[in-house]
Formats: sequence, structure tokens, C-alpha cells
Amino acid sequence: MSGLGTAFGSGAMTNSIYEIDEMGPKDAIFAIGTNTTECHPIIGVKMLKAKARGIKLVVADPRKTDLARHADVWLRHRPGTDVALLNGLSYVILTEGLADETFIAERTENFEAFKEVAMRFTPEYTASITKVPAEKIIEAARIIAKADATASYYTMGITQHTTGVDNVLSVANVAMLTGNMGKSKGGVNPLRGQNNVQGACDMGALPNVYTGYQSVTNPDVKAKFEKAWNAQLSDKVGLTIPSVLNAITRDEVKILYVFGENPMRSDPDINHVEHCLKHLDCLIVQDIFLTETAEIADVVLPGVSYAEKDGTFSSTDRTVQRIRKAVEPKGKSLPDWQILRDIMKAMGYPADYSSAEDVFDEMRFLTPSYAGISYKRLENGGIPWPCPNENHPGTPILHIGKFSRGLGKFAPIEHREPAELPDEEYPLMLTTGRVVAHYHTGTMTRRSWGLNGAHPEESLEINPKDAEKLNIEDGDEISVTTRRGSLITKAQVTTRVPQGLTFITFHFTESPGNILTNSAADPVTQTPEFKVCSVKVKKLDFSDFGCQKRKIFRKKSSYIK
Amino acid sequence: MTVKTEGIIKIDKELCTGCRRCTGVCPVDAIEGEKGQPQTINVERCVLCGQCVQICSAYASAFDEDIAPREQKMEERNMLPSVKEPLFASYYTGHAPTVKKVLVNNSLFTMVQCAPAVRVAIAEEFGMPLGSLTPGKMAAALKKLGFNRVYDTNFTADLTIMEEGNELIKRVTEGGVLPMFTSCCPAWVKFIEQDYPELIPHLSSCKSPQQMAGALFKTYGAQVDGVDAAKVYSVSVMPCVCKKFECERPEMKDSGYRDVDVAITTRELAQLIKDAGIDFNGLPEEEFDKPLGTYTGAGTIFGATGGVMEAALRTAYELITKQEIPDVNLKLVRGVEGVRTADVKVGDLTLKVAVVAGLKNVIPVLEAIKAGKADFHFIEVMTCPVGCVSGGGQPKVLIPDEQANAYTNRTCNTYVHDENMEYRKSHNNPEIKKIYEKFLVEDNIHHLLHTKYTPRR
Amino acid sequence: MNTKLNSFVVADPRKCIGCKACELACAVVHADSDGKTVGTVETPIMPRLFLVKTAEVTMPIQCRHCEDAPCANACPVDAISQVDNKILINTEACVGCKTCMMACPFGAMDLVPKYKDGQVVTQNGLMSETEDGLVEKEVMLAHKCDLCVDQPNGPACIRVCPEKALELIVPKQVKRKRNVEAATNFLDSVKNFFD
Amino acid sequence: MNTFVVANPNKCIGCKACEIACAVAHLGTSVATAGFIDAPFSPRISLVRAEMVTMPIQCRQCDDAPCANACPVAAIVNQDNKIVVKPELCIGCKTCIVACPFGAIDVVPRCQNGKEQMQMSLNVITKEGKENKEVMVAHKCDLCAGRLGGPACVEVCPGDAFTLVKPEVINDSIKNKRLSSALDIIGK
Repeated sequence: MSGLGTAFGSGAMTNSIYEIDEMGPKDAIFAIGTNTTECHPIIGVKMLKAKARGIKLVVADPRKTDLARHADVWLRHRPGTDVALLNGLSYVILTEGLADETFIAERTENFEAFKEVAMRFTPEYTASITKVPAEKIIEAARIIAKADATASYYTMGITQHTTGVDNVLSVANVAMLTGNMGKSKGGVNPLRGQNNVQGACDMGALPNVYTGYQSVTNPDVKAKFEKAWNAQLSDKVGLTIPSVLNAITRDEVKILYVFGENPMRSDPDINHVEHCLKHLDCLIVQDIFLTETAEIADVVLPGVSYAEKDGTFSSTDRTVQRIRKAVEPKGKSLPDWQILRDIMKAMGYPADYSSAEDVFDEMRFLTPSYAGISYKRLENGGIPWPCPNENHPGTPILHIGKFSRGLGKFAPIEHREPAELPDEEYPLMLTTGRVVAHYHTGTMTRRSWGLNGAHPEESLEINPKDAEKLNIEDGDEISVTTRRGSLITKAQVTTRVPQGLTFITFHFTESPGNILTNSAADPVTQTPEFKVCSVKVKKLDFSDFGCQKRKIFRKKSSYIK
Repeated sequence: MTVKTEGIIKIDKELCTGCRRCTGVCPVDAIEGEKGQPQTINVERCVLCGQCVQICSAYASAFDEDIAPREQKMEERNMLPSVKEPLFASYYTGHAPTVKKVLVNNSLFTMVQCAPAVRVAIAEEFGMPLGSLTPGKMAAALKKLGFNRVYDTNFTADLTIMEEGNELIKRVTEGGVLPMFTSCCPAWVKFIEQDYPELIPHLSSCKSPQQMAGALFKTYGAQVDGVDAAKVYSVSVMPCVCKKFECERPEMKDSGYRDVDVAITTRELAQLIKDAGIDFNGLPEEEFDKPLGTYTGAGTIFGATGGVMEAALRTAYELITKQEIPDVNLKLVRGVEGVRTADVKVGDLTLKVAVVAGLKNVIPVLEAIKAGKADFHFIEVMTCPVGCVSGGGQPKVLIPDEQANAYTNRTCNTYVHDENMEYRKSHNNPEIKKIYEKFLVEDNIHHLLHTKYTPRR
Repeated sequence: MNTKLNSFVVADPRKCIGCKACELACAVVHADSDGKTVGTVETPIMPRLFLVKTAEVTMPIQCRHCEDAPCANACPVDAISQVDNKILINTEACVGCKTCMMACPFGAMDLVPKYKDGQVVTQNGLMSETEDGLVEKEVMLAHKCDLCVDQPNGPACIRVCPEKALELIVPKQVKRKRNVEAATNFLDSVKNFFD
Repeated sequence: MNTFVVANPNKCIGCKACEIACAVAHLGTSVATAGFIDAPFSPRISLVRAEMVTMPIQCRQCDDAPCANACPVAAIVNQDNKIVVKPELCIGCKTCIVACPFGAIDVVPRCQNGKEQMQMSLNVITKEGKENKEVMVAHKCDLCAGRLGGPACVEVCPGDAFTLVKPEVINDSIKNKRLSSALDIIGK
């Protein structure tokens, strides 16, 4: 969010995913740090169909993802070298006169400062950092710059680094450099990691803003909300998740209310997380299943699933859509808004909402970008915000003619190495991600017969050369260890990962990938570096540890049933 | 003139599945037949090494009705009826029943000799570890079987060294035909006679230890025991199938009788011992009889490839230089490679020698000699893969990948036996000294211990 | 229950030369004698795999360790069970009824006399009527491949085959390998059909 | 000529929807409620992620089916233009697995209405003791015989990667190829 905020004035996906369907042979897609076919299958299908129609596809990913296999140019860069790679692309675009001079002149600022840095990243120098052959960098840059429109797509492969913001800014640089902003089939498009994460942010589920990204430090905004809610509000920016955890250890946070989230599996360095949560006076968890976090909670509040409630989801491209209740809630479970309403009442606040629509209406009257979106209008399909009034059609493409912040801002960015690099003790690099069958910590998908059947257990992807050195064969039981923790899983010997790199997910509670990951985070967003840490891998000689793990798995799977 | 080899080694048509693995080990391509069809042996080519017998795994199933009954097959193969072991397609006709008959014939005076390689293998047939060294038990068993004299081929191995050593020195100093070939391996000799007759002059004129022993049994041996040579019946126990052929060669009757009446293999001796109900493993150690059973380490290493060469060098060195050899263990001629060569300093003369194991390996060497490209003085040739310990008459190893193991153990224990002997050089054998003083003189030496060879082409 | 399929040994008829080394080794490693040479064998060779040699085919046949083992399901005394992913016979329980031989579609099951220390073992009660009177009848037992369950280095037949014609099949691995090959090979034919 | 289903690797995104749809289509019970099914997950189609390609592999319904020819108990037959396993005959000998060049056949527990069937008398003996063994059967694509809407994999694929190859489809395609090769020869 913050990166694009700085560059454009808005952190959301700038264009609509439906534009992919209109792309043709003159257009290009630049996908970096996104395993789209697995993590966003529907968008992945659109991309492959577009590819079949003849678009040019440039993919940057250390892993040979399915998208990478279909790419015209595949840039297999070393994890954590995105800034260098993007600067390298900019160098080629600048030196080959492929930059959009007019766009830069009329729509952007701070270009010279950026250029000065970019001009140091010759293809050779870039290759030395990224390990991508110079000629591939040149080839890719030409495709990106020469296409009528190039849409950039990225996800956690860009953001989950200590250099997350730098990476995002660098993507923005390339997009502005090639004049691909504020136009159809172009833009910078971060695909959200989870369903309705966009909606959650829109609703102010961030430490620093109210709904629609209205700053808590802005006195007018504060006044508006105090008036509407008839209550005193703080004008201090709240805490990010990592700082919440640290605040707990300092006894500054005593009660934590978690909903729709499973930090015991989704956050880095689980051992640390557990220590913190157990230190709380009171942990409240609201979820649809008894998650690992709920298991250690003082109070568990039963929420309902997507099929049991009314409301809206905002999709990754800002399109607000209605969801409608299909089945009645099970047992004592309630929609989130009702649980929250009852708690507010119990705390003595007159919260008299009678429906999800009531809540939505209150929100949109206080939120300019949502003002024109009503349940009534949504009956005819989704509307992308901003939508200031009920006659406004919505905004599929942002920054047309003018950036939200006025001028687009170039950012001069230097390359920084990841926080933890391989050494003698931990010789391999580990990166994390997802598999198509599972969602996040598997709270839901591990309980789905089909999805869990299609992908029943964790495995660590490891390159054949590394596997041979460790005399590990495909399917062998192995232990994976970092400075933070250790887990047991199976080896999946594959060339999908290059030599020196391993890959694991965080879907499987019996081998929780995030026991390994590094909590070192981006200085601005506090987003942890899930994508790079260093590990050591060892073949298991049927030690007790192995049996132990099998026991855990049995317990877990029976619990899933 | 030819000697009949028919019927010594045969392939049972009923049992042979035509896998043709035997053709892979036959050094003279004597096995003929279509893949998948029963094979036959070309008796003209066959050198009777018996390696086909060792590799054959086409056994007769006890539950197979459409083949001739076991009793009939055992009769064809001339085996003792008491034998229980499985029968295989490739086999040699035995002589155990003959020996059994002889042993109960009181009118005969039986003398037996045992080849060096037998004592490191026979115990295997009684379940002892591969390559177990049991000369004492073997001697005891032979006495229990009822042989009047239990002598040893190792004695005549020592004698061979004296004769062959002198012959070599003569050839080298007086300019005889060089290189000189050893002549103790009958398969090798037959091979030269049939494939390289032009090289016959290179063969040492010495008889093999078996035949020297045979000739002495019915002369010197008869004298020692004061028995009528005509009543002496001479049996040899050999690791080798071809020895059955060698002892039947017409010329081998220089004692005035068949020098060796019958040769049996290590396996056949084991069968005789079992047949007599002797508990081999429980037997006490016993000595071989004097005088023709006394031997040195040099004699016993004849069983391993390079052994004859090593024994010869030990003696030649000391006879030529008149001083003690620095190290009796001449490791440079030991080993398992098909062809090994060495230069041995003997005084101011450098002997260039070669050791060949596995008959196929000798062909390039022979071609080199014919082409005048090989300047060796002395070449030892053994037909079987690693010498007599791997002979065709030795116990047949059941599991293929344990055969190498068996050969190594047999070889090692052969050298262990050598190291533990009181005397390790043939010329130090007291009985050898004695026989040259008391019995052997110019003229009988020549006709008892030396022979001529027959071109077979 | 996460079912692992039973492995089994199968020969490649294109490689087999019919030397019977596998039969011999099989019988030897299962014999109770520790003799290593032919002379030490005092009992009939009783292999658990059987060389088939006809004009059309030459190869040994042995138990497939069927998942629904007909032999086991046919056994009236539960003498055949699956242990550690092998179909094994409990010789103590076997009554020699031969139903398993009839049930097995491969002819992998045999019935053989029981031997101990080179001697055939006879029954306590049952006698055979012969021309030389009543004689004790030998114990007969069902007999089949046990994948050399007691051998440290795996099935002897595979080990000794000079042509490497025998292979231990791990079904799931074979399936996976074939899947990958099929997919990879299919890539080329795509353009000729789809595009 | 038999009918079969085959996927276009250029359209496959490896989402495994086909595997799941296949397993569900043959399960004979609902999967709507979380965590209440004991039946093992056994699709008759397997997604392959190989070095060069990602695509599902399933039975080609070979007209000279090696699996059927290898079957010792004739449990695999040709029926309504496809190769069909007769589960009641199958003895789980796995010979078909070895015979199939595609790895398209598997041996899995036999389920009816989401419940595993148990064998009459084959026991599995473990340290924990004796337990009855489930019935195992050869398992392959049956083109979703009897399912409305035809093969579930074809129906569910978000990338439209599958083709149901009926005899006429092949015949048309080869006719066209013959025509174009003829045209090539006369240089048009």
C-alpha cells in the first residue's frame, strides 16, 4: 500500500483485471514476484488465454512457475534482487531511447534523481547482482517498453521483503518510465494475497487510517467521525502487527482481539508469536474454525463462513461486489457485524444496526470513495471505487490524466541485500509461498476433502544438485532448520527451484513454514521478509523426531475430520 | 596322435536352457548352439578347463517330471549313488565310484596325491567358510578312506621347481628357446598343442607335478614301501577337470605303468568322504606320509596364479647368486590381473618374467612372441581365472556374487599356508635333497620327470 | 488408512536368458543350511519363483503380492496375511489344502515338503500306505515369494540376475514416472492436434 | 475407435480442479460439509508438474489396451467405446500399473457411497495387531460414465484445457491434415 501511495497517491491496483481479456499481440504483461496461475488461478487463466492471443509475456521469478514456462522472457533472478533487476531494466529503457519522454515531462517529478541511480545499473552490473544474463535483461526491457501497453503485475514476491517498499517503488518507476500509467491495459497491479484484503484495507483495517484511507491524524476527518459516532477518538497512529507483538512483551498491550486471522501460523517466527500471545491478559479469537491461534485463546467467538452471511467483498481491482447468504449459520455462530454490534452494546454503546446494509450505508456516508456505491446499485454488478456519487460509474482505471497525488514521483533506489543470507551453517536459501490447493494457513482448505486430498502434505522444493549433495531423494523425509526453528517434511526434488534455493509453503500446521521464516521486516510497512532466509536441510535417518512428526500429523488429521 | 577327450565334459541336453553364459567363460569358444537351445561342446576345441561347469545354473528340478530320473543321470555322470547335491546341465564325468572300488580291493597298494589348491577349498563342501585351509583334516580324511599312502602333489611341485629352475637357467645361460613357458597346467599345454603348435619348443619339458608324482609313486615310492610297482594304484585329487585328460595321455607311463591311474576332483573327494560317512569337520589334524608328502611353502603356492613363478624365482635366485634372497615374498608377481610382468634382478642378470591367468589373456602375449615383440625369459600360464584355486574341479559356489569372495579367500589362505611352513624354498625341502642323493640320476630324471608334446593340428 | 501398495518383483522377458540363476539363488537363500557350495546342498532345490521357457517367452514368474491376494482370501485357516506390505504364509497354520494354488492366477504358489537340517519333516499322525507298509508322510507346505524378507540386501533373484532382468516394482513410483514421461512426450504432439 | 479425454498443456494452469472434480464425481456422496468424509481421495486423473510441462494425465482408452491384455483375471474390458475395470473381478495384482505406458491406472481402496469396503479374510498384521484390509481395485478414467454433463474434468476446467476426443474428432482432424498435406504437395 505504502509504496504506491508514495509514488501515485493511492495504494490500490490501478487497473481492472478484465482488461486482460482485451489485450492483444501489441500488448505485454510484466509479471514479477507473482505465481499467478497458482495463487490467483482465475487471473492466471486470463493471462494464459491472452498469451494464446499473442501478447508478450515477461516473467521475473526465481522459481520456474507455470507462468514462467509460458513466458517470452523469463528472468530467473536471485531472491531479494528485485530493485537491481528493475533498475537494470530502466537502464536499458533509458539508454535505448525507449522511455516515454512526454509522459515523464508532463506527469512526473524527481526523474533526474532516479535516472542518476538507474544509470549505474548496466546490464552487466545488474547481471552480477541478479544472476540474470545481461541479454535477457535487454530483451525483457525492450518488450516492456515497446508494447502499446504493458501491465505490471506483482504480489508478495515483491512486498514480503525487507526491501518491500523499495521493490514497489521500482516497479512504479518502470511503469512511469514507459508511460504505462493511467491508461487502459497498463498500470501497476498488486494482486491481493487474500480474498477481500482490499476491502479490509478500504474499511480502515490499517493502523493509520479510517475507511477509504482517511488519515487518523487529519483533524477534519477526526471531527467527522467523532460527530458521526458521537464519541471521542484518538488522533494517534496505531500499531502494526509486529509492533503489537513487541508491545505485548512490554505489557503495553494486554488484550488482543483477533478475527479472520491465524497469526500462530501466518506470522513469521511462530515461536516468538506464541510467546507473545501467551503473555496476554486476554486473547479473543473470532473465526469459523478452531484455529491454532483460537486453541490458545481465552475467548473464542464463532463467526460464520462466506456462505452464511450478507455483505460486500472488494476484489483486488477495487471492485465492490455483493455477497449474499446462501445457507443459515450453523449452531451459535453469527455474522461478524452482529458479534461486534453485541459487544458494542455490551460496552454500553447504542449500536442499533439491523442489517449488513445499515453498516455499509453508515460507512459510505463517511467515505468519499465509496459514497456512490449502494446495495441497490450493486444488484447490477460490482462497482470499482472511487465512486463519489450515485451517478458516478466507478473508476476501473486510476490516475488517468493526473495521479491521485498530482505528479507521479520517481524514486531513486539503491540495491540492498536481504536481511539473512546463506552461510556455512545455513547454506541454502529458503523462500516461501503457496500452492494452488490451499489458502493461507489451511484453516478452511485443509478441512475440504477435495482440496486437502489434492494436496495432503507439505514438501520442500529442492534442486536435484543440492539434493544429491545431501544424498536426498525425492520423497525422503527431511528436517529443515533455520536460526529460529526446525520442522520435518518431505523433499520434493525439482528443477522448479534453482540450485541453492528451496521453497516451502505455510499451509500445513504439522510442518509450519513460518517456524522458519525471518521476522526482519520492511522499515516502513513492517511487512516481514517471508521471501528470503537461510536454512540447512538434512535427510532424516528415521529418528524419533520423524515418528514424533508422524504422530502430530495423525492427531492433526483426525482433528481436521 | 590324439587323445580322446569325448565324454569328459558334457552338457546335458535335457537340462540346458541355452542361456549361453558358459560361452562367456569358455576360453576357446568350444561351446556351440543356438540361443535358447541346448548347447554342445566341440571336443576338438575344448581344453577341459571346466569353467562352464562352474558357471552353469541350469539345475535339474526334483519336481520336474519330463526329464530322465535323477538315478539315471547320476549313472551317466558316474557319480556315487549317495550324492544328494543338485545336478546341472554342464558337468564332467566322474571317477569317484572307481576310486571307491579300488579302496576296498586289498590286492592293491593305493597311493594318493593332493594338489595344492584342494586344501584351501575342500572344507567348503562341508559348510566351512569359503577358502578354509585344512591340509591336516584332508590328510586325515584320506587315511580314513583307506589309502595306503597319503602323499602330496606339493612335493613334486617342489621337484618341478628344481627341474624347471635348472631348465630355465640352462636356456638362459646356454641360449635355449626363450621365453620358456610353464607346463604344469594341462589345459594350457593342450591349447598350445592344438592352437600354437609352432610354439611347442617354448614349453618347459617338465611334466606337471601330478605326472611327476605318478611316475615316482610306481618307482621310488614302490621301493620305499617295498611293494610291487604293478600293485601300486595311483590316485590324484585335483582342483582341475583337465587332469583327468592329462593322466590318460598315452605317453604318461614312464614308470612302466599308468603313472596316474585315476584323477578325481576336489568335489569328488568330498563326495567320497561323505559317502564313507566321515565327519570331516570333526577330524583331528594329521601329517602327510614321508617321503613323498613332505613339502615347502614354494610347493603350496602353485595353487595361486603367479605361484609357480614365485617359487621358481625363490630357487633360481639362490642357485644362481649362491646367496639368500632378500625377501621370499615376491609380491611383484602376485595379483589377479590377467597379465602381470616383472623384471627381477638375479645377480647381474635381469630376468624378464610374465604371469598370465585366464587362457584368453595369453593370446596377445603369444602373438607378440611370434612377432618377436616379447623379450621375456619365463612365462607362467594358468588357464583358470586366478589359477588352480579357481579350477573347474573346485567346489561350485552357489551364489554368483560370492564366487569372487571364494577365490580371494582360497588365494589368501594359500599364501598364509606358505608363510607358516618351516621351509619356503623348494631346494630346502629335505626330502627333495634326499631323492636327488638316493634315487634321481641323469638318465631316470629325464624319462621320469620330463616329457614331449604333440602337435594336434 | 493411507494405503501403500505392496511392492513385487517382475522380470523383463526381453532381457531374461533363462539361466535359472534366480531360481537357484532363491532356493539357496531360503534354505536353513549356511553352506555356500553345491556340495553342501542336501535337499531338493525349492525356488519361490519359476522359470517359464516356451517358444514364445522366457522369464521367471513369481508372486505379485496382490492387494486382494486371492490365495489369502481363499485360505480356510487364515495362514496367509499381509505383513509389512508383503503377502506372507504362516507355515505353522498351513494345512496343505492347495486351495491357494487353485486361487492364484499366476501359478506363483507351490506346495513343497518341509525340510529341517537336510531332513524331510514328517507328520505326527498321518501315515502313507505304501507297498512296503505304512510310512510317515512328510509335512507339505504352501510356498511362495516372500521378497526375501530376511535378506539384508533385498531379493536374491534381483541381485544375482546376470542380465539385470528382474526389477523390484514400487507401483506408485512406476505410475509417477510413466505420468511424467507421458506428459513430456505429449508436448510435441500438441501442435499437431490442438493448434 | 474408443473415445477419450485429453488436455492441452498450453491451456493448463495446474489448478488440480480436474483431480478434485474427478474424485468428487466418483465419490457417490456430498462433499459440501467440511471434514466428514472418510473415503480416501483418489482421482482417476493425475496432474503432472514436470520440468517441461504441466498437464493432467488420464487413460487414453487404448483400443489395444495393454492393461487389459496384461490382466490375469480379465477384469478389464472394452465397453461402450471405453476401457472399463470390473471391480468385482480385480485382485489388485498391479500388473496393469506395470503395463500402462501412461501411468494412467492405479490401485486404490474400493469405496461405495464414500465408505471403504473390507476384504473377507485378508488381514494386515502389524505391531498393533491384526486388522482387516480394505478391498483394493484397479482405478482408471471411465469418462464419468452415466454422469450428466459428461466428464467432470472437462466441465470444471477453468482454462478449457480438455477435449473429449470422440472418433469423429480424430477423423476430422486427420482428414484436414491429409488435405493440407496434399495442398502442400501441389504447393498451394
